[in-house]
Amino acid sequence: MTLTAKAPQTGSIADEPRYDCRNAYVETLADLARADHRIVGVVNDSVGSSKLDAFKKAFPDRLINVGIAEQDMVGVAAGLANGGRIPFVSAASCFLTARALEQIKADVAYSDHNVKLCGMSPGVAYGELGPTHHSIEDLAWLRAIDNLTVVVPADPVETAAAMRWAAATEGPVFIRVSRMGVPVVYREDHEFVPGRAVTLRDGQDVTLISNGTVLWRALAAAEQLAQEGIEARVLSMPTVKPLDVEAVVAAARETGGIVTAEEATRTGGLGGAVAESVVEHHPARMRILGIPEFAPTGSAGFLLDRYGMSPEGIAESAREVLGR
Amino acid sequence: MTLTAKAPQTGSIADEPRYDCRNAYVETLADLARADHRIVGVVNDSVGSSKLDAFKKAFPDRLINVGIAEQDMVGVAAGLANGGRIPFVSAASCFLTARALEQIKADVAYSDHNVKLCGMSPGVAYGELGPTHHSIEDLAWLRAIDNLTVVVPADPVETAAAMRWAAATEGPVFIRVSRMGVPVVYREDHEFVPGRAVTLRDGQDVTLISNGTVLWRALAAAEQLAQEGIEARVLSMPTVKPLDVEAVVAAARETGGIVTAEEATRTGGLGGAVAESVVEHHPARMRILGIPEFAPTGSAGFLLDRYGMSPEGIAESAREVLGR
Amino acid sequence: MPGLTTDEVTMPVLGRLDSSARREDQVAHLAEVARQIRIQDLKLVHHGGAGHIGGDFSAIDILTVLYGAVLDVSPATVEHPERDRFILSKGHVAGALYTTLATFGFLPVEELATFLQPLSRLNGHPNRVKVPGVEANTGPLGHGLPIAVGHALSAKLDVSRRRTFVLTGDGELQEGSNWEAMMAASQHELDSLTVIVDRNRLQQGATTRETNDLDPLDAKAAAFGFSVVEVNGHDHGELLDVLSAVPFRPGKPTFVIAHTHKGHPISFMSNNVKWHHKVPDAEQYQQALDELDALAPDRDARRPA
Amino acid sequence: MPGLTTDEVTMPVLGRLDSSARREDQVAHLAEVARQIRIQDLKLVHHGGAGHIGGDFSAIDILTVLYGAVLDVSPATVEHPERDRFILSKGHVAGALYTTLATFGFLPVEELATFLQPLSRLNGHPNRVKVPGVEANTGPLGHGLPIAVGHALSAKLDVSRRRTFVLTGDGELQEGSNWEAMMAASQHELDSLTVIVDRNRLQQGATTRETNDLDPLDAKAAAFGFSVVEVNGHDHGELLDVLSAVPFRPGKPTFVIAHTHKGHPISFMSNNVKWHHKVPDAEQYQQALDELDALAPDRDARRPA
Ligand SMILES: Cc1ncc(C[n+]2csc(CCOP(=O)(O)OP(=O)(O)O)c2C)c(N)n1
Ligand SMILES: Cc1ncc(C[n+]2csc(CCOP(=O)(O)OP(=O)(O)O)c2C)c(N)n1
Ligand SMILES: [Mg+2]
Ligand SMILES: [Mg+2]
Repeated sequence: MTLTAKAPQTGSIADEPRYDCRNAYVETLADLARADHRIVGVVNDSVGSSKLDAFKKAFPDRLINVGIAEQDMVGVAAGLANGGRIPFVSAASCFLTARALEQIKADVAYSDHNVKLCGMSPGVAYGELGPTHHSIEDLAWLRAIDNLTVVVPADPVETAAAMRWAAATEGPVFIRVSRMGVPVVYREDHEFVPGRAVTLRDGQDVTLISNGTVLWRALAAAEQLAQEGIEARVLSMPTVKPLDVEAVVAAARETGGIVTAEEATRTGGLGGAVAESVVEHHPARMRILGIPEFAPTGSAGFLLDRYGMSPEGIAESAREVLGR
Repeated sequence: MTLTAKAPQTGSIADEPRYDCRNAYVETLADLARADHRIVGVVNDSVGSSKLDAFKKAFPDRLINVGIAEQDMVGVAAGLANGGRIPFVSAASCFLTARALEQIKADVAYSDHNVKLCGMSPGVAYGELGPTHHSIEDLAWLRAIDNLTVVVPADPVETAAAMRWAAATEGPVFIRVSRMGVPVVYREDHEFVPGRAVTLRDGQDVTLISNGTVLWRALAAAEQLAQEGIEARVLSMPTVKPLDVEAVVAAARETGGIVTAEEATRTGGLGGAVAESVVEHHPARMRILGIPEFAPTGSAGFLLDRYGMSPEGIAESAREVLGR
Repeated sequence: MPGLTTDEVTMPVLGRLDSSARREDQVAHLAEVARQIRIQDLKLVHHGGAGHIGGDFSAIDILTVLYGAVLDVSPATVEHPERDRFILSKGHVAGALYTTLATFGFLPVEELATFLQPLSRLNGHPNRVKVPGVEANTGPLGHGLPIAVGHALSAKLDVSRRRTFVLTGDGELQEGSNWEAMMAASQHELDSLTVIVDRNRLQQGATTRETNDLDPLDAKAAAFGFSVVEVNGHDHGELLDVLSAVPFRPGKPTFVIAHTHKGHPISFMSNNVKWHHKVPDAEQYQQALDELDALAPDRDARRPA
Repeated sequence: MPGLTTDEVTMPVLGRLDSSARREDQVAHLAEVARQIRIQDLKLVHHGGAGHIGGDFSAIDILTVLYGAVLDVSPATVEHPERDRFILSKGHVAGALYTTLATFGFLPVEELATFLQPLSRLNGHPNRVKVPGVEANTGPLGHGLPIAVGHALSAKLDVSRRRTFVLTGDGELQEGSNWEAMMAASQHELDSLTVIVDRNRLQQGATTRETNDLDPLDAKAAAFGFSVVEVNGHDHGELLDVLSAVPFRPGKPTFVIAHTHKGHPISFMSNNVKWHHKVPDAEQYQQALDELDALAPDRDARRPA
């Protein structure tokens, strides 16, 4: 069950070295591009912010920069897919999703074009740049769109695995590519299975469900809870859509409650998806953690902590759900 | 409690005459404009589809048509608000919300400009015109945005009341204006209170929560259930954000389960909002009804029926939730 | 919505003339095909109880010339990677597109009877997943041109000679997404791309002049790096000559301003903004049919009364 | 992020000269104010550990002339309905705007020390709800011009003489929303609107020419119905003359192409795309300070070492 979870070298996941998932992203994109001439990148003046300078050098024709024009960027990607290419759109998640939402709906999802939308530096990664640059709404926005798989990898291993799966699979996919440093959670040979939760830690007392940059914080919270004798199950839920309803229902049935934690709004995202499953299949007590507002000035880490997503904060929510 | 619900003249709400809420919309807008010179309309070539021809005649300078340009439309509205005007943006909900989402987020909600966004012909009102013109995602999209009140009136009375409230209240508001015919649900003197559910029918067995064009269908479902001895509480929930959590929690506690039904996606909208409240405050069994996919060709009524939102379908979901 | 009965689908599958045909025969053939498409489209809208007949009739001559003589695509090659692409950006004229596709054999003509009917694959806007020959699910304005640019880029990457044509409304050009795409098209020197503007000077509720004037449209397109040509969008000969001759400047995408009338050539519809999405009643339907009948090239070819 | 200590905020509140001042005094004053703003902004970015110094320095002369001599707005009238509006569409140069606002008394100068600090109201993009003098929460590119059009429309409805100025980046003009707004501005004959383009020919990752060329920008703006003027965007006299003289054509909005250099006038930053959002290290910081110091009008005015 926890086969592909990596054992922390340091004792605690919180002390492991941190990685920017954009590096795994660009390395994997280059690997994919070398193996398959159909792979192209599409950017909105975001070569640097997507760390694609080396890719551009290696494949100068295959990195299409449409300029600062997100609607065009997504439409162009749809047209490239129509021409047989597999475009990986790489742009700041806030602009990709907010500015091109109708193109994502109509040109990609409804048109069923084989486009991979990669939301770089999502959530509150841009920290002090403020709410215009925070992409906390993207999960709620995209989850509402039919025929679009929504993936939120938690570490470099999962980012690369999700990209390889997306490249090999026909159809619209959105992948969030984190910028904020995260420790490695998965073993190197981890394979991404869409729509499948991964049990990173088993437990019967309470379940923590998370993904993206918050997953390791949930694992660290579970470590803390274990010291108090609370055995928390930790579910990694990289696919927000379609959701692994079975894993959620099992958690609702087998443990005393569920805490979700994500670098996104408290409504409509992972927490919302889990809540919708729970009430329809096995009502259970929940706490939904996320960013509840246009955040004040602060770094990504500062903001996650502020909104109860430090390991301590998540542990506290778990205790609350258990009524302790 | 049911003070402002209108008693059907025909015996059943399903047999009452039907009204296009756009008519109440334009009459109210004209009334507001006559009383307050700050009120202006802003449209995207949508004078006719918003039924604003008479308004345009009466107030030629105060109906600003920016052309087919939704991003500009919402930005212009923000600028008008900055200049002291109270703009009512009137455009097909699908284009207003999908095409101008970042403007809604940044220029209206985050900038706290006093703009009233009116999504005309929302949900599946455009029926046979297909998913590009369906606006089923709008509630999930807008609910994720901070500092934006989201209102889904159920009939002409509530549409007018919500508009009067919005005009009198500083701050960003989104109002859905239905096109599909609906019977009158409220008494003429009904006053809109934001964030407040209205109990249209009391009952202890099960709760039906709905709004917009589906509310009368929920009422009709309750009539049918009553004949089987199931007393359904019917909550009208015009404000999807902020949600009346208290009313939801009372329903979860006092009745055997909740069915939500809306002319919107099954994820992230009213149903999602109710589910999120329920799991955090009082877990209860639910059924969430909505439009689960890019719908096939069909009229609005055909599609609502198809997805279980005929009175019979809603009644059936209520029985399911009760395990009957 | 009553719907069309199958025996009201009277249109013959006219197909394309051989490319060796003399120009005058070609032009005459295209004119007759366009007339037949209008007759059929009129029926679709009348019986379907919805549609955008003004914009349909504005665009039908352009669609006819494209599918009848310009595009390198046929029912047999509709999935061929090297086919020319046509993207109907003004997706609200789906009725005109479906009728054109049926005329040239991409769709069973009988299926036109299902236009707008429950569960039909022919809804009010085209769907590439369901309808052969459709390249993108349009309907929201301002989407086709970026998609077309993407396709033209793919052709360039493939060092392919396949071409991309996109038809936009004129009101539609008020959408900024088009200008983003035009900038990119000229930046990338996409001379395999031809943008055709259905310049009928009307949009949904008023003239373009009253709403958001596009003029000088030629200067705008030229400043955005396109080679600009103007044609009479109802003249099959002019359209044939121009659309067969693109690109006019190597390294530059082409912008064809096709001057048209909404509702052309029906007397009471032509250039009348009310006919954007009005549905002809029985009397109007008959009159329009009669007017189209009167345009038949000779008595024998007239449709049976 | 270490943050600025309050005593590093050395900038004097220089304010505006009386409007009766001779032009040469005015120009000299503006030049000195701009120099002081650059010094302060350099500190913000260096100590704040983030910011967009290239775009800041590109725009500071424009901001200085606007706030120092053109805009009819002051700390006392910052909420007055009849104030002129200035909208910073290129919101990433918030540091330059905050420093300018502080210089002219809209913000306590000491508060600049909180730039990017936790819970500060001075985040990386301006916030109208929190910061006096800010008119819109910009940051995503292509939002300012539509908002400015809306404001100019409100002035027209009010038959008011208040004016609207908006500063956009040049790369920013790749966003289609701008062209939507420009069409509307000329349709509505908004001659109280002035669009200033910071034409530094660089965007985030490359030159505009390499990315999505904007030239001929003057022809584009003219075709969209603007009256177009070009100025040296670092010449306070030229800026003063042009921005004081708008509109140039009654009934037409004005488009000012201000030719600038990103990072001007710092030798190692100027016209160097790397300095879009690079943060100067200790040595670069000192060198930049020295270069700005050397530009002081006379020895006495020099900032204390
Ligand atoms: C983004 C968007 N906004 C609004 C509409 C509604 N609409 C449908 S057709 C139309 C008018 C189009 O005018 P034009 O492009 O000139 O096409 P025509 O019918 O004249 O050929 C409008 C506003 C839409 N389909 N998409
Ligand atoms: C919609 C959007 N897309 C992308 C960005 C990221 N971004 C910030 S600044 C910038 C470059 C802007 O270039 P330009 O407009 O020329 O401004 P300059 O800094 O050169 O004055 C980009 C792409 C953004 N802020 N908004
Ligand atoms: Mg037109
Ligand atoms: Mg620039």
